[in-house]
Amino acid sequence: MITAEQKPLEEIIAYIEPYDRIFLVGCNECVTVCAAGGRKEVGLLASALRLNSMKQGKTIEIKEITLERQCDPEYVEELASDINRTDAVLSMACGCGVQTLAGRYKEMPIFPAVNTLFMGASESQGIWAERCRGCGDCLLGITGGICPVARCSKSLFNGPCGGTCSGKCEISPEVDCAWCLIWERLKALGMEKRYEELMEAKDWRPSGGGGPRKIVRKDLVL
Amino acid sequence: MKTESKLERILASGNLAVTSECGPPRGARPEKVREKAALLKDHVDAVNVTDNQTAMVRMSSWAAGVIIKQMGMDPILQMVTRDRNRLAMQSDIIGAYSLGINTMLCLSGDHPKFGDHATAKSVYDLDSVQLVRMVQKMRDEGKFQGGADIDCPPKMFVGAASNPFAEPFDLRVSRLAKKIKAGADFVQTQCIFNLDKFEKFMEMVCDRGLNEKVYLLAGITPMKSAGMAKYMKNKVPGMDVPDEVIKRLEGVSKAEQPEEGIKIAVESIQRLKEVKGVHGFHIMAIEWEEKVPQIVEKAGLFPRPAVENL
Amino acid sequence: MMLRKKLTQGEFAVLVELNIPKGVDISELVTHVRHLKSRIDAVVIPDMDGGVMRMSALGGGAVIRREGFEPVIHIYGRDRNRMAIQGDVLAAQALGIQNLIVVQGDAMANSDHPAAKTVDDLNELDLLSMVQSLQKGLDLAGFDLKGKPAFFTGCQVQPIRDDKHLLEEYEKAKEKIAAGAQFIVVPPVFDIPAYTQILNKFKSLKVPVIATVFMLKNVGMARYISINDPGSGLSDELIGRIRKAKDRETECVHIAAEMIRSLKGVAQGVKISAVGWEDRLPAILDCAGL
Amino acid sequence: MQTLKNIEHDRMTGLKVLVIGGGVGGIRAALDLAESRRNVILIDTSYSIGGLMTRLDRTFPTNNCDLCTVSPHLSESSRQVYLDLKPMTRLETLTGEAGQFKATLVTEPRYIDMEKCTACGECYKQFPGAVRFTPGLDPRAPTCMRYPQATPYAFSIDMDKVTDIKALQKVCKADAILAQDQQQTAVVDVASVVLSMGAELFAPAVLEHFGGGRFDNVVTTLEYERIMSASGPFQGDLVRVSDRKRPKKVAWIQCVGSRGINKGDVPYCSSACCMISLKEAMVTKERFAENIETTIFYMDMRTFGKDYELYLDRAKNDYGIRMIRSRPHSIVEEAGTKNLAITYALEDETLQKTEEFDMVVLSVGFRVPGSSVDLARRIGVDLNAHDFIRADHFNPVVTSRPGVYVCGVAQSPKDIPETMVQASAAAGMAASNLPAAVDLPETELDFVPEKDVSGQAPRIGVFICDCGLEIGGVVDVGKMVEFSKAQPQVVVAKAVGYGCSSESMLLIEEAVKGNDLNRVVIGGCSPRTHETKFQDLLRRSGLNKYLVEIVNLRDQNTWTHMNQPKEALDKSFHLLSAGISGVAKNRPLMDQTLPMSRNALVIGGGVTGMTAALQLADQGVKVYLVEKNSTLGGLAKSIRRTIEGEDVGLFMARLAEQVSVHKNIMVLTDTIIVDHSGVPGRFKTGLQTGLRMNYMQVDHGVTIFAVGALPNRPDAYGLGIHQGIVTQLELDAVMEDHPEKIKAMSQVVMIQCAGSREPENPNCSRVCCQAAVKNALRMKTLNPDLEIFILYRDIRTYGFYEDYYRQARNMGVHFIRFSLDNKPEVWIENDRISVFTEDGILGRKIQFEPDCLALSTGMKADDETTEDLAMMFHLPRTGDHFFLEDHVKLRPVDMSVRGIFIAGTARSPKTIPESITEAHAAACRAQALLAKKEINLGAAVAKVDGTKCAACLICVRACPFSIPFINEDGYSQIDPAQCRGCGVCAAECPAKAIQLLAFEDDQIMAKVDGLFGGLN
Amino acid sequence: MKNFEPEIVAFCCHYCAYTAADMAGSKRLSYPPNVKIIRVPCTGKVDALHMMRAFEKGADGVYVAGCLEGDCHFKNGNTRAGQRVAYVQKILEDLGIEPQRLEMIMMSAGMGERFARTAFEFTEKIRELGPCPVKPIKK
Repeated sequence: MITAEQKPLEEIIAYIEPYDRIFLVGCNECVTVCAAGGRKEVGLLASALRLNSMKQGKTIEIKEITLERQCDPEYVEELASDINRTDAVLSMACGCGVQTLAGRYKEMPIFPAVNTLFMGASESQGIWAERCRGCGDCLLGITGGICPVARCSKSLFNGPCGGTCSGKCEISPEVDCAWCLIWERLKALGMEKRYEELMEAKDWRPSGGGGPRKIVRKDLVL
Repeated sequence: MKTESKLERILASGNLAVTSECGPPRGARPEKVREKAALLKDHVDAVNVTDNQTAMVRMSSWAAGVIIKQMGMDPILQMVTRDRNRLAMQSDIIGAYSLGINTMLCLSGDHPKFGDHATAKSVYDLDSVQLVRMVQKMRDEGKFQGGADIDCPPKMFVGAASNPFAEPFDLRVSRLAKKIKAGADFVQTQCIFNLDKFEKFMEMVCDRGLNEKVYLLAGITPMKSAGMAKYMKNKVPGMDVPDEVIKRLEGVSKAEQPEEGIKIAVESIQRLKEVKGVHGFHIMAIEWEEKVPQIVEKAGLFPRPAVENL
Repeated sequence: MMLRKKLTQGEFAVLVELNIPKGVDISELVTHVRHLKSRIDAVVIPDMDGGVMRMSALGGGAVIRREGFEPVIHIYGRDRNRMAIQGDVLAAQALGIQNLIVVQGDAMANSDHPAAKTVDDLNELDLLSMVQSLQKGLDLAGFDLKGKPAFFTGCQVQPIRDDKHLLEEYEKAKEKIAAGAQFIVVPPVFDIPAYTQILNKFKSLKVPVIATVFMLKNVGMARYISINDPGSGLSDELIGRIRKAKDRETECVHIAAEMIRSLKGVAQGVKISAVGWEDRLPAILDCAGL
Repeated sequence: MQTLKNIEHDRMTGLKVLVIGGGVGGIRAALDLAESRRNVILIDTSYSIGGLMTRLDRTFPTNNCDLCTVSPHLSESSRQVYLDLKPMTRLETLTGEAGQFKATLVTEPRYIDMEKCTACGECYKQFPGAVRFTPGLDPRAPTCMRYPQATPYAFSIDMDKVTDIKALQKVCKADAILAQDQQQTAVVDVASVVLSMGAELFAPAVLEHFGGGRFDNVVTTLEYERIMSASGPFQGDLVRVSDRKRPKKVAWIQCVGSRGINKGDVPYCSSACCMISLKEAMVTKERFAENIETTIFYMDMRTFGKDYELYLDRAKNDYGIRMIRSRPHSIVEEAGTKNLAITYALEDETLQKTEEFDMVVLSVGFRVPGSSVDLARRIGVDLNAHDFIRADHFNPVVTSRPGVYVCGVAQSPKDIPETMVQASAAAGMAASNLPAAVDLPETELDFVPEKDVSGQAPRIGVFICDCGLEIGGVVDVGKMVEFSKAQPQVVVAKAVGYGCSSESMLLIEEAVKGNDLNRVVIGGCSPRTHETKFQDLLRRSGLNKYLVEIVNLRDQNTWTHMNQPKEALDKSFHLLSAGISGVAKNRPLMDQTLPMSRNALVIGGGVTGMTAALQLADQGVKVYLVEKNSTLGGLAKSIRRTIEGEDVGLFMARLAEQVSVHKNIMVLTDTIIVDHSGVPGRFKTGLQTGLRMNYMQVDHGVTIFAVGALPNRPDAYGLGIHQGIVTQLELDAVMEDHPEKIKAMSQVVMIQCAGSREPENPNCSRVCCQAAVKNALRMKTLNPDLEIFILYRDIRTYGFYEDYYRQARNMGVHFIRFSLDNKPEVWIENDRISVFTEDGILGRKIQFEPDCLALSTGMKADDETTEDLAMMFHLPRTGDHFFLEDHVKLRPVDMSVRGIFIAGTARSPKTIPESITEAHAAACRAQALLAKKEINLGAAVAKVDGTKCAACLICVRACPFSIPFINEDGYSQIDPAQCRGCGVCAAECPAKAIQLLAFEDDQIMAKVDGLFGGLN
Repeated sequence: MKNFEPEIVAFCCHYCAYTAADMAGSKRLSYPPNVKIIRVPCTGKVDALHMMRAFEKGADGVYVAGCLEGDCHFKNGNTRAGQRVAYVQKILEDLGIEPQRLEMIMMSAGMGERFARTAFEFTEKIRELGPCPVKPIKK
């Protein structure tokens, strides 16, 4: 899932400062699940923005709407009927959503209200951790299901660096050393030998090294 | 002989090699390099020139290496994969070689978080093992990483680092084996304070016959004080400083502690000389280069053999 | 792989004991068993153990079979006479059940039908011989059967009280094997070294020996076993471990998993008895690395 | 009260239970019976019910306001369909036998039609002499009733004092005064009778040495309560009667009139007085001034109840209440100051001391009133030596006449929790003379079918109650009505006088129907007490009961802001506005119900568990009785005789036999509880049985915890080292099995509080004092020459046990006191036991060389078992590992989770008869719940809008009860039957896909908006 | 600001604080009339949105009053509420509104005195702070 968190209020306020009528658009997908931009967060942010404008002695009109998915043109179309009654759009979706809106409503200033962070998994309620960097060439099959690209601070492919301490990464005792995890996992699977296989230099093209990526499924294209 | 490296020749001759290191200055004064290197002259076989050590910007390691080379000494070019991608690294390698540098050490490098450019994007196009592999391929197959032929391949004597103390311990030998498999000719270890553990490590290394495949230089660091020992124990990741060492340093007055530290270093060398698979020493006297000659002498490693005589 | 094959070829087998509902709602049973898909080798189904009336093991076995698992059903002499038992065993085979364990029926002291009449027409050895006979194509009266069943039949050992008792049970097991038992299920002991000794004793009988891992669920239960079954080897330390744990249920899962792991090299298989905690079986298997 | 007459009519058929006495005990018994669908007649000679408790300011040990704790019970009593309340009524004769008594009831004229009386207070204002109100110290008439929520909600007239009946009738606007009212006699069929007449408090006026009632500043504990009470003579201000000044030094004198020494005294202990005085002293410090010096003169501090010892410690250590062990022999009043001089002697000093106090409170005990003695004689139940109802030695709620039961202080002096326990127990016993609860027909109130209001625009009616002067006396009801009228969507707004009077209720009902209203706002008192009442009103009017909103104008406005009428009015506008805008968003809702499982699970097969199981099984309930040992019997099995000399072994054997053969009881010995789930009424518990640990799951509607306690065996005074050092329990067995050993002894020493009332086990074990006295008496009988010394800290032979204590002293048993910081020492030399103790009176150490040292070790909680169960069932425990009941005062056998009850020593240490009583009480409470066909879960459940749900799992993780799950359609689903209605999921749902019905976001937002909108 | 009368909203749990408020009433304990109560089944039901709404509508102070720690009828609704209050306090702070205007308070049903004292103290605190800087613009 894509994870995101709300931008500092100050930054959001600065974006919309010149406008009186704002469309606050949430998304019912990933950002809802990571509690950054679903219906509830939309409501909270709207409330906060209204409070702020009252504090400035200003009246601001905020229309709240949460789309099923902001990265699909059909859902984004829902805004079309009302978009003329607004001065700016504040999107609480991930970067994909913001860009889909910007692509569709070209005349309209569109601002992001969240910072899109990473593809992560929920560790437990309220905690999300990065798990995938979309490198386009998945090697989880040989690293025991733990990704060294996303989870090793140095994206090392051949083992831990010398900074590992008690299974934790040198950058912080909060961060697990991915290679320690991989090693433990390989041992548990009886696949220790795998470790000594050299992993050759990675082809970074599928991860964006070859420019913006795109998937075309010819069979599905209409 | 794979290369013209002085270090290779000494090691191949069966002598115990001695290396030390020299961190380039944070500025453009070549004399700084010379001053530091001069302290080591005659007492070591080669000098490691660090590459943006602790993720702080310094004079590039190949440039400093060239200055040292000009002094008639033998630099070991350190290269970390943090700051350059495979193109930049290869161009630096052939550049350095063209200026007479023939020995290098491949590392991944400290994370930028620890340095003075914490906001920098770290590159990590390759990791240290892949770098070793790349250099070896450049030398032995005469090919760039991308597959193209090299006109006059760099004949680098390739080194890698090994930390016998980092966790998980049961992975350390495998990791060394992997580096050897990738093409490492020699290995320099992390500073050794826990000699017992190191000996155990070496036993495992020998059990796998790795001592036959690589030259291993044991890392030695003299402690300036008990405070430094404690700091290394608690703050430096991957460092194993036994309490006895700290206690021993604390057992003498503050003024005597540096002397005691040197004593410990010398004793360590004496003991490790006997360990199977140890082919030399890498003395890392952090900001204390002036003491290196003394250690080398006291440890009975002086004078250094002259290469011409081999 | 079939249980028989696995056990006889010396591979480690994982059996799980599941309770059959008192009633006809099998949804929970089916849900639980589905979570174990491809993780276990067989499902052991006791028959009205403790004297509590519920769906018969035969019926339960058929349900389990339908779900694609290999059932192992208990047969015993307390509630049925030789007519009923032979009939059921034949029916079992027809329904795809190929494994039996001959057990002693539990006492009726805590039964929900304490007034029921017990039958005890056949004892354990009789039952084993009966199976042998049926397999030869003859019923107990000597009449021919139309088609011979083929079973993989095990027997059960009583909880071991002490060394003397161990010898007695060993001798009995010997007889049971002579009467046709092809594997032995040994009741749980929580002290692994002691259990290893017991298991080794039975291993000398040269048939596969299956150890039982019994799920402790709380302090009260552990305390009860430690007081009332001195042979169980359930120590105060183990009780203390549960008591001190932050999450006691998880700790209990860990304990069971640890036992499974330590029995892996010792016994030919384990029977996990998690009755009531079926929903935690996947966690136990995960934790045991199975 | 709406249909007293109709109820009378309906109730003429079917058997009933007659409960005599409307104190807390009687109310509890009546409510328990009514809840379990038994018809009850509750009679009281007074004109309103409530008894002594309603006159107390606060109750120990929670120091809660009494009114607040008792009032829900009172209002509940008027709601119960099965309950027929007859004030001013007495039982004249009782003929026939259990199951078919004929009771003759005589009702005195009230001269007021309760149907019409609104309790406006006008009659009292005009004719204070003739209209009855609170007796005693109260010089003012707060609302002309004994307490604000009097039941029935009406006055009564003392016709003897009426001079001009016409004039009186004239002041009554409700035309409620009946000049011709007459005494009425009725004969009713009753199956059983519960006596709960309570007792009076001793009037110390006879005690010359304490002033004989002449000194202004000498009051009784009850009078002191009234002085401190908000509804008392000084509006809750603590002042002296003589000069209305705040006292600086107050003394309490214990045992005034009890534990007989003086003229007019009784010999027994009144049990509750020590705690009452401690409470009063603490409240004095807490509420009035830290620096008021409080002193208690006492003989033995008898804080033997659950956690009462901790209360005593708090009084001494945290509040600095001075405790003097002495019995003062006189009080002298100083002429000018009206201060009081108390003369007393300390036990270790020969000199007398005199000290001056501003106020003296006499701690008076209970007395049986003549009327109770008469009643007992009339109906033929035996009395004991002290004129209390004589009770069975094993089952203290059973009287000498079959079918007649007793509870509360009528049986023996006791405090409120014990009264509540006995009341429930008596109710349970009384019910057993009626058909089994499971066979009874369900009675449902008939309501008209609900109108469909969906899609209609809100038509709101606002009805504002003045609650006498409680609301109307502070704010102008008219202005509130005007304000409400001006609010959007409000169709009708009216003032309705006492909104909860039957007359007003009718008026509202008519207004709802007449104006086609679809939403109602009631401005009145707290919805906590009155919401159900108005919900019923809506149902009668054909509206869904969730379309009403109660605005709390009284408890949270006029009561608290009575001195700021202007602000209070402004606030009432805000509150009404919030209520009105909120109610507009209310939606009709259905209560969630589940069918009730009629089985019971009883955990623990000791005397308590067996008694409870038997009681329930006799009522047709299927009981699973679970015992972890291999035989039934528990701790009581090891006790041989009670203090009264009854054979416990025989009793236990009979009980076990009855239980074992009962067709409704399934006894599961060797059985452990291993898991638990479900909701009250539909629990599911996993059991494992026998060494094979066979698993089974049982469904049950209720659970009774009777897991008992463990005999304490502290590592103290050489216990376990020498065979001559034994516990009282072991001594009990020696006397029974080897009397010759006792005969061979010449000296025995007993040490009390061994392992109790000490830091590691701070509470009193309650049973040990009577056990020591019991054993001492029995040994003296076996061997009259035996010298017995009992070393004690306080002798706590409460109630009638005091008789045995006195008897022991008379027989020459020596009692020597020691203190916690100077405990006796035990030495063993050459196999001889030596006991050393400091004798306070002699002032030196004395030494004994007894043949036997008996330690009173008491009991301690079974920590391991209670901990296990508490975790599985989510129940709280006390600091010393006993289970903690839901309300220490009023719900002593209920646990915080509905449907789970607690009895016996698992709650706190107690004797066998006390455990039996609790077992009956728990069974009775359980039965009340089981009598319902369905479990009503209310309407406040979470509901998921699947189209909005993002299946994020937040609700699944956040729910404290793990109810939500993601269903096959991929969205969260919440089973309304399992949802507890906290709303955590709704508040955390990031997609706002969950709403908590009855508290939906738009409703809460509308209330917030209402608080700020619609004004000016 | 002497004459400033703050508007205060208290979200009270039915099982504890609301009962305590009733008890304060039955004891006739006086507290400032500025405090107005909205009843909720559990403070765990009080959404951040509700707290914000109160400020938007013109509250000068808001508090959420739930059961004592460990006493929640629903296990942990009160602690969840406490966490939410802290979250909203942070939003207020970011908006330049004193976070002290919002508070989580815990009490039991028996604490009538505590209810009154809390109401008094909270009102005084808000009085000190003065009117909320976001008073809605009166139309």
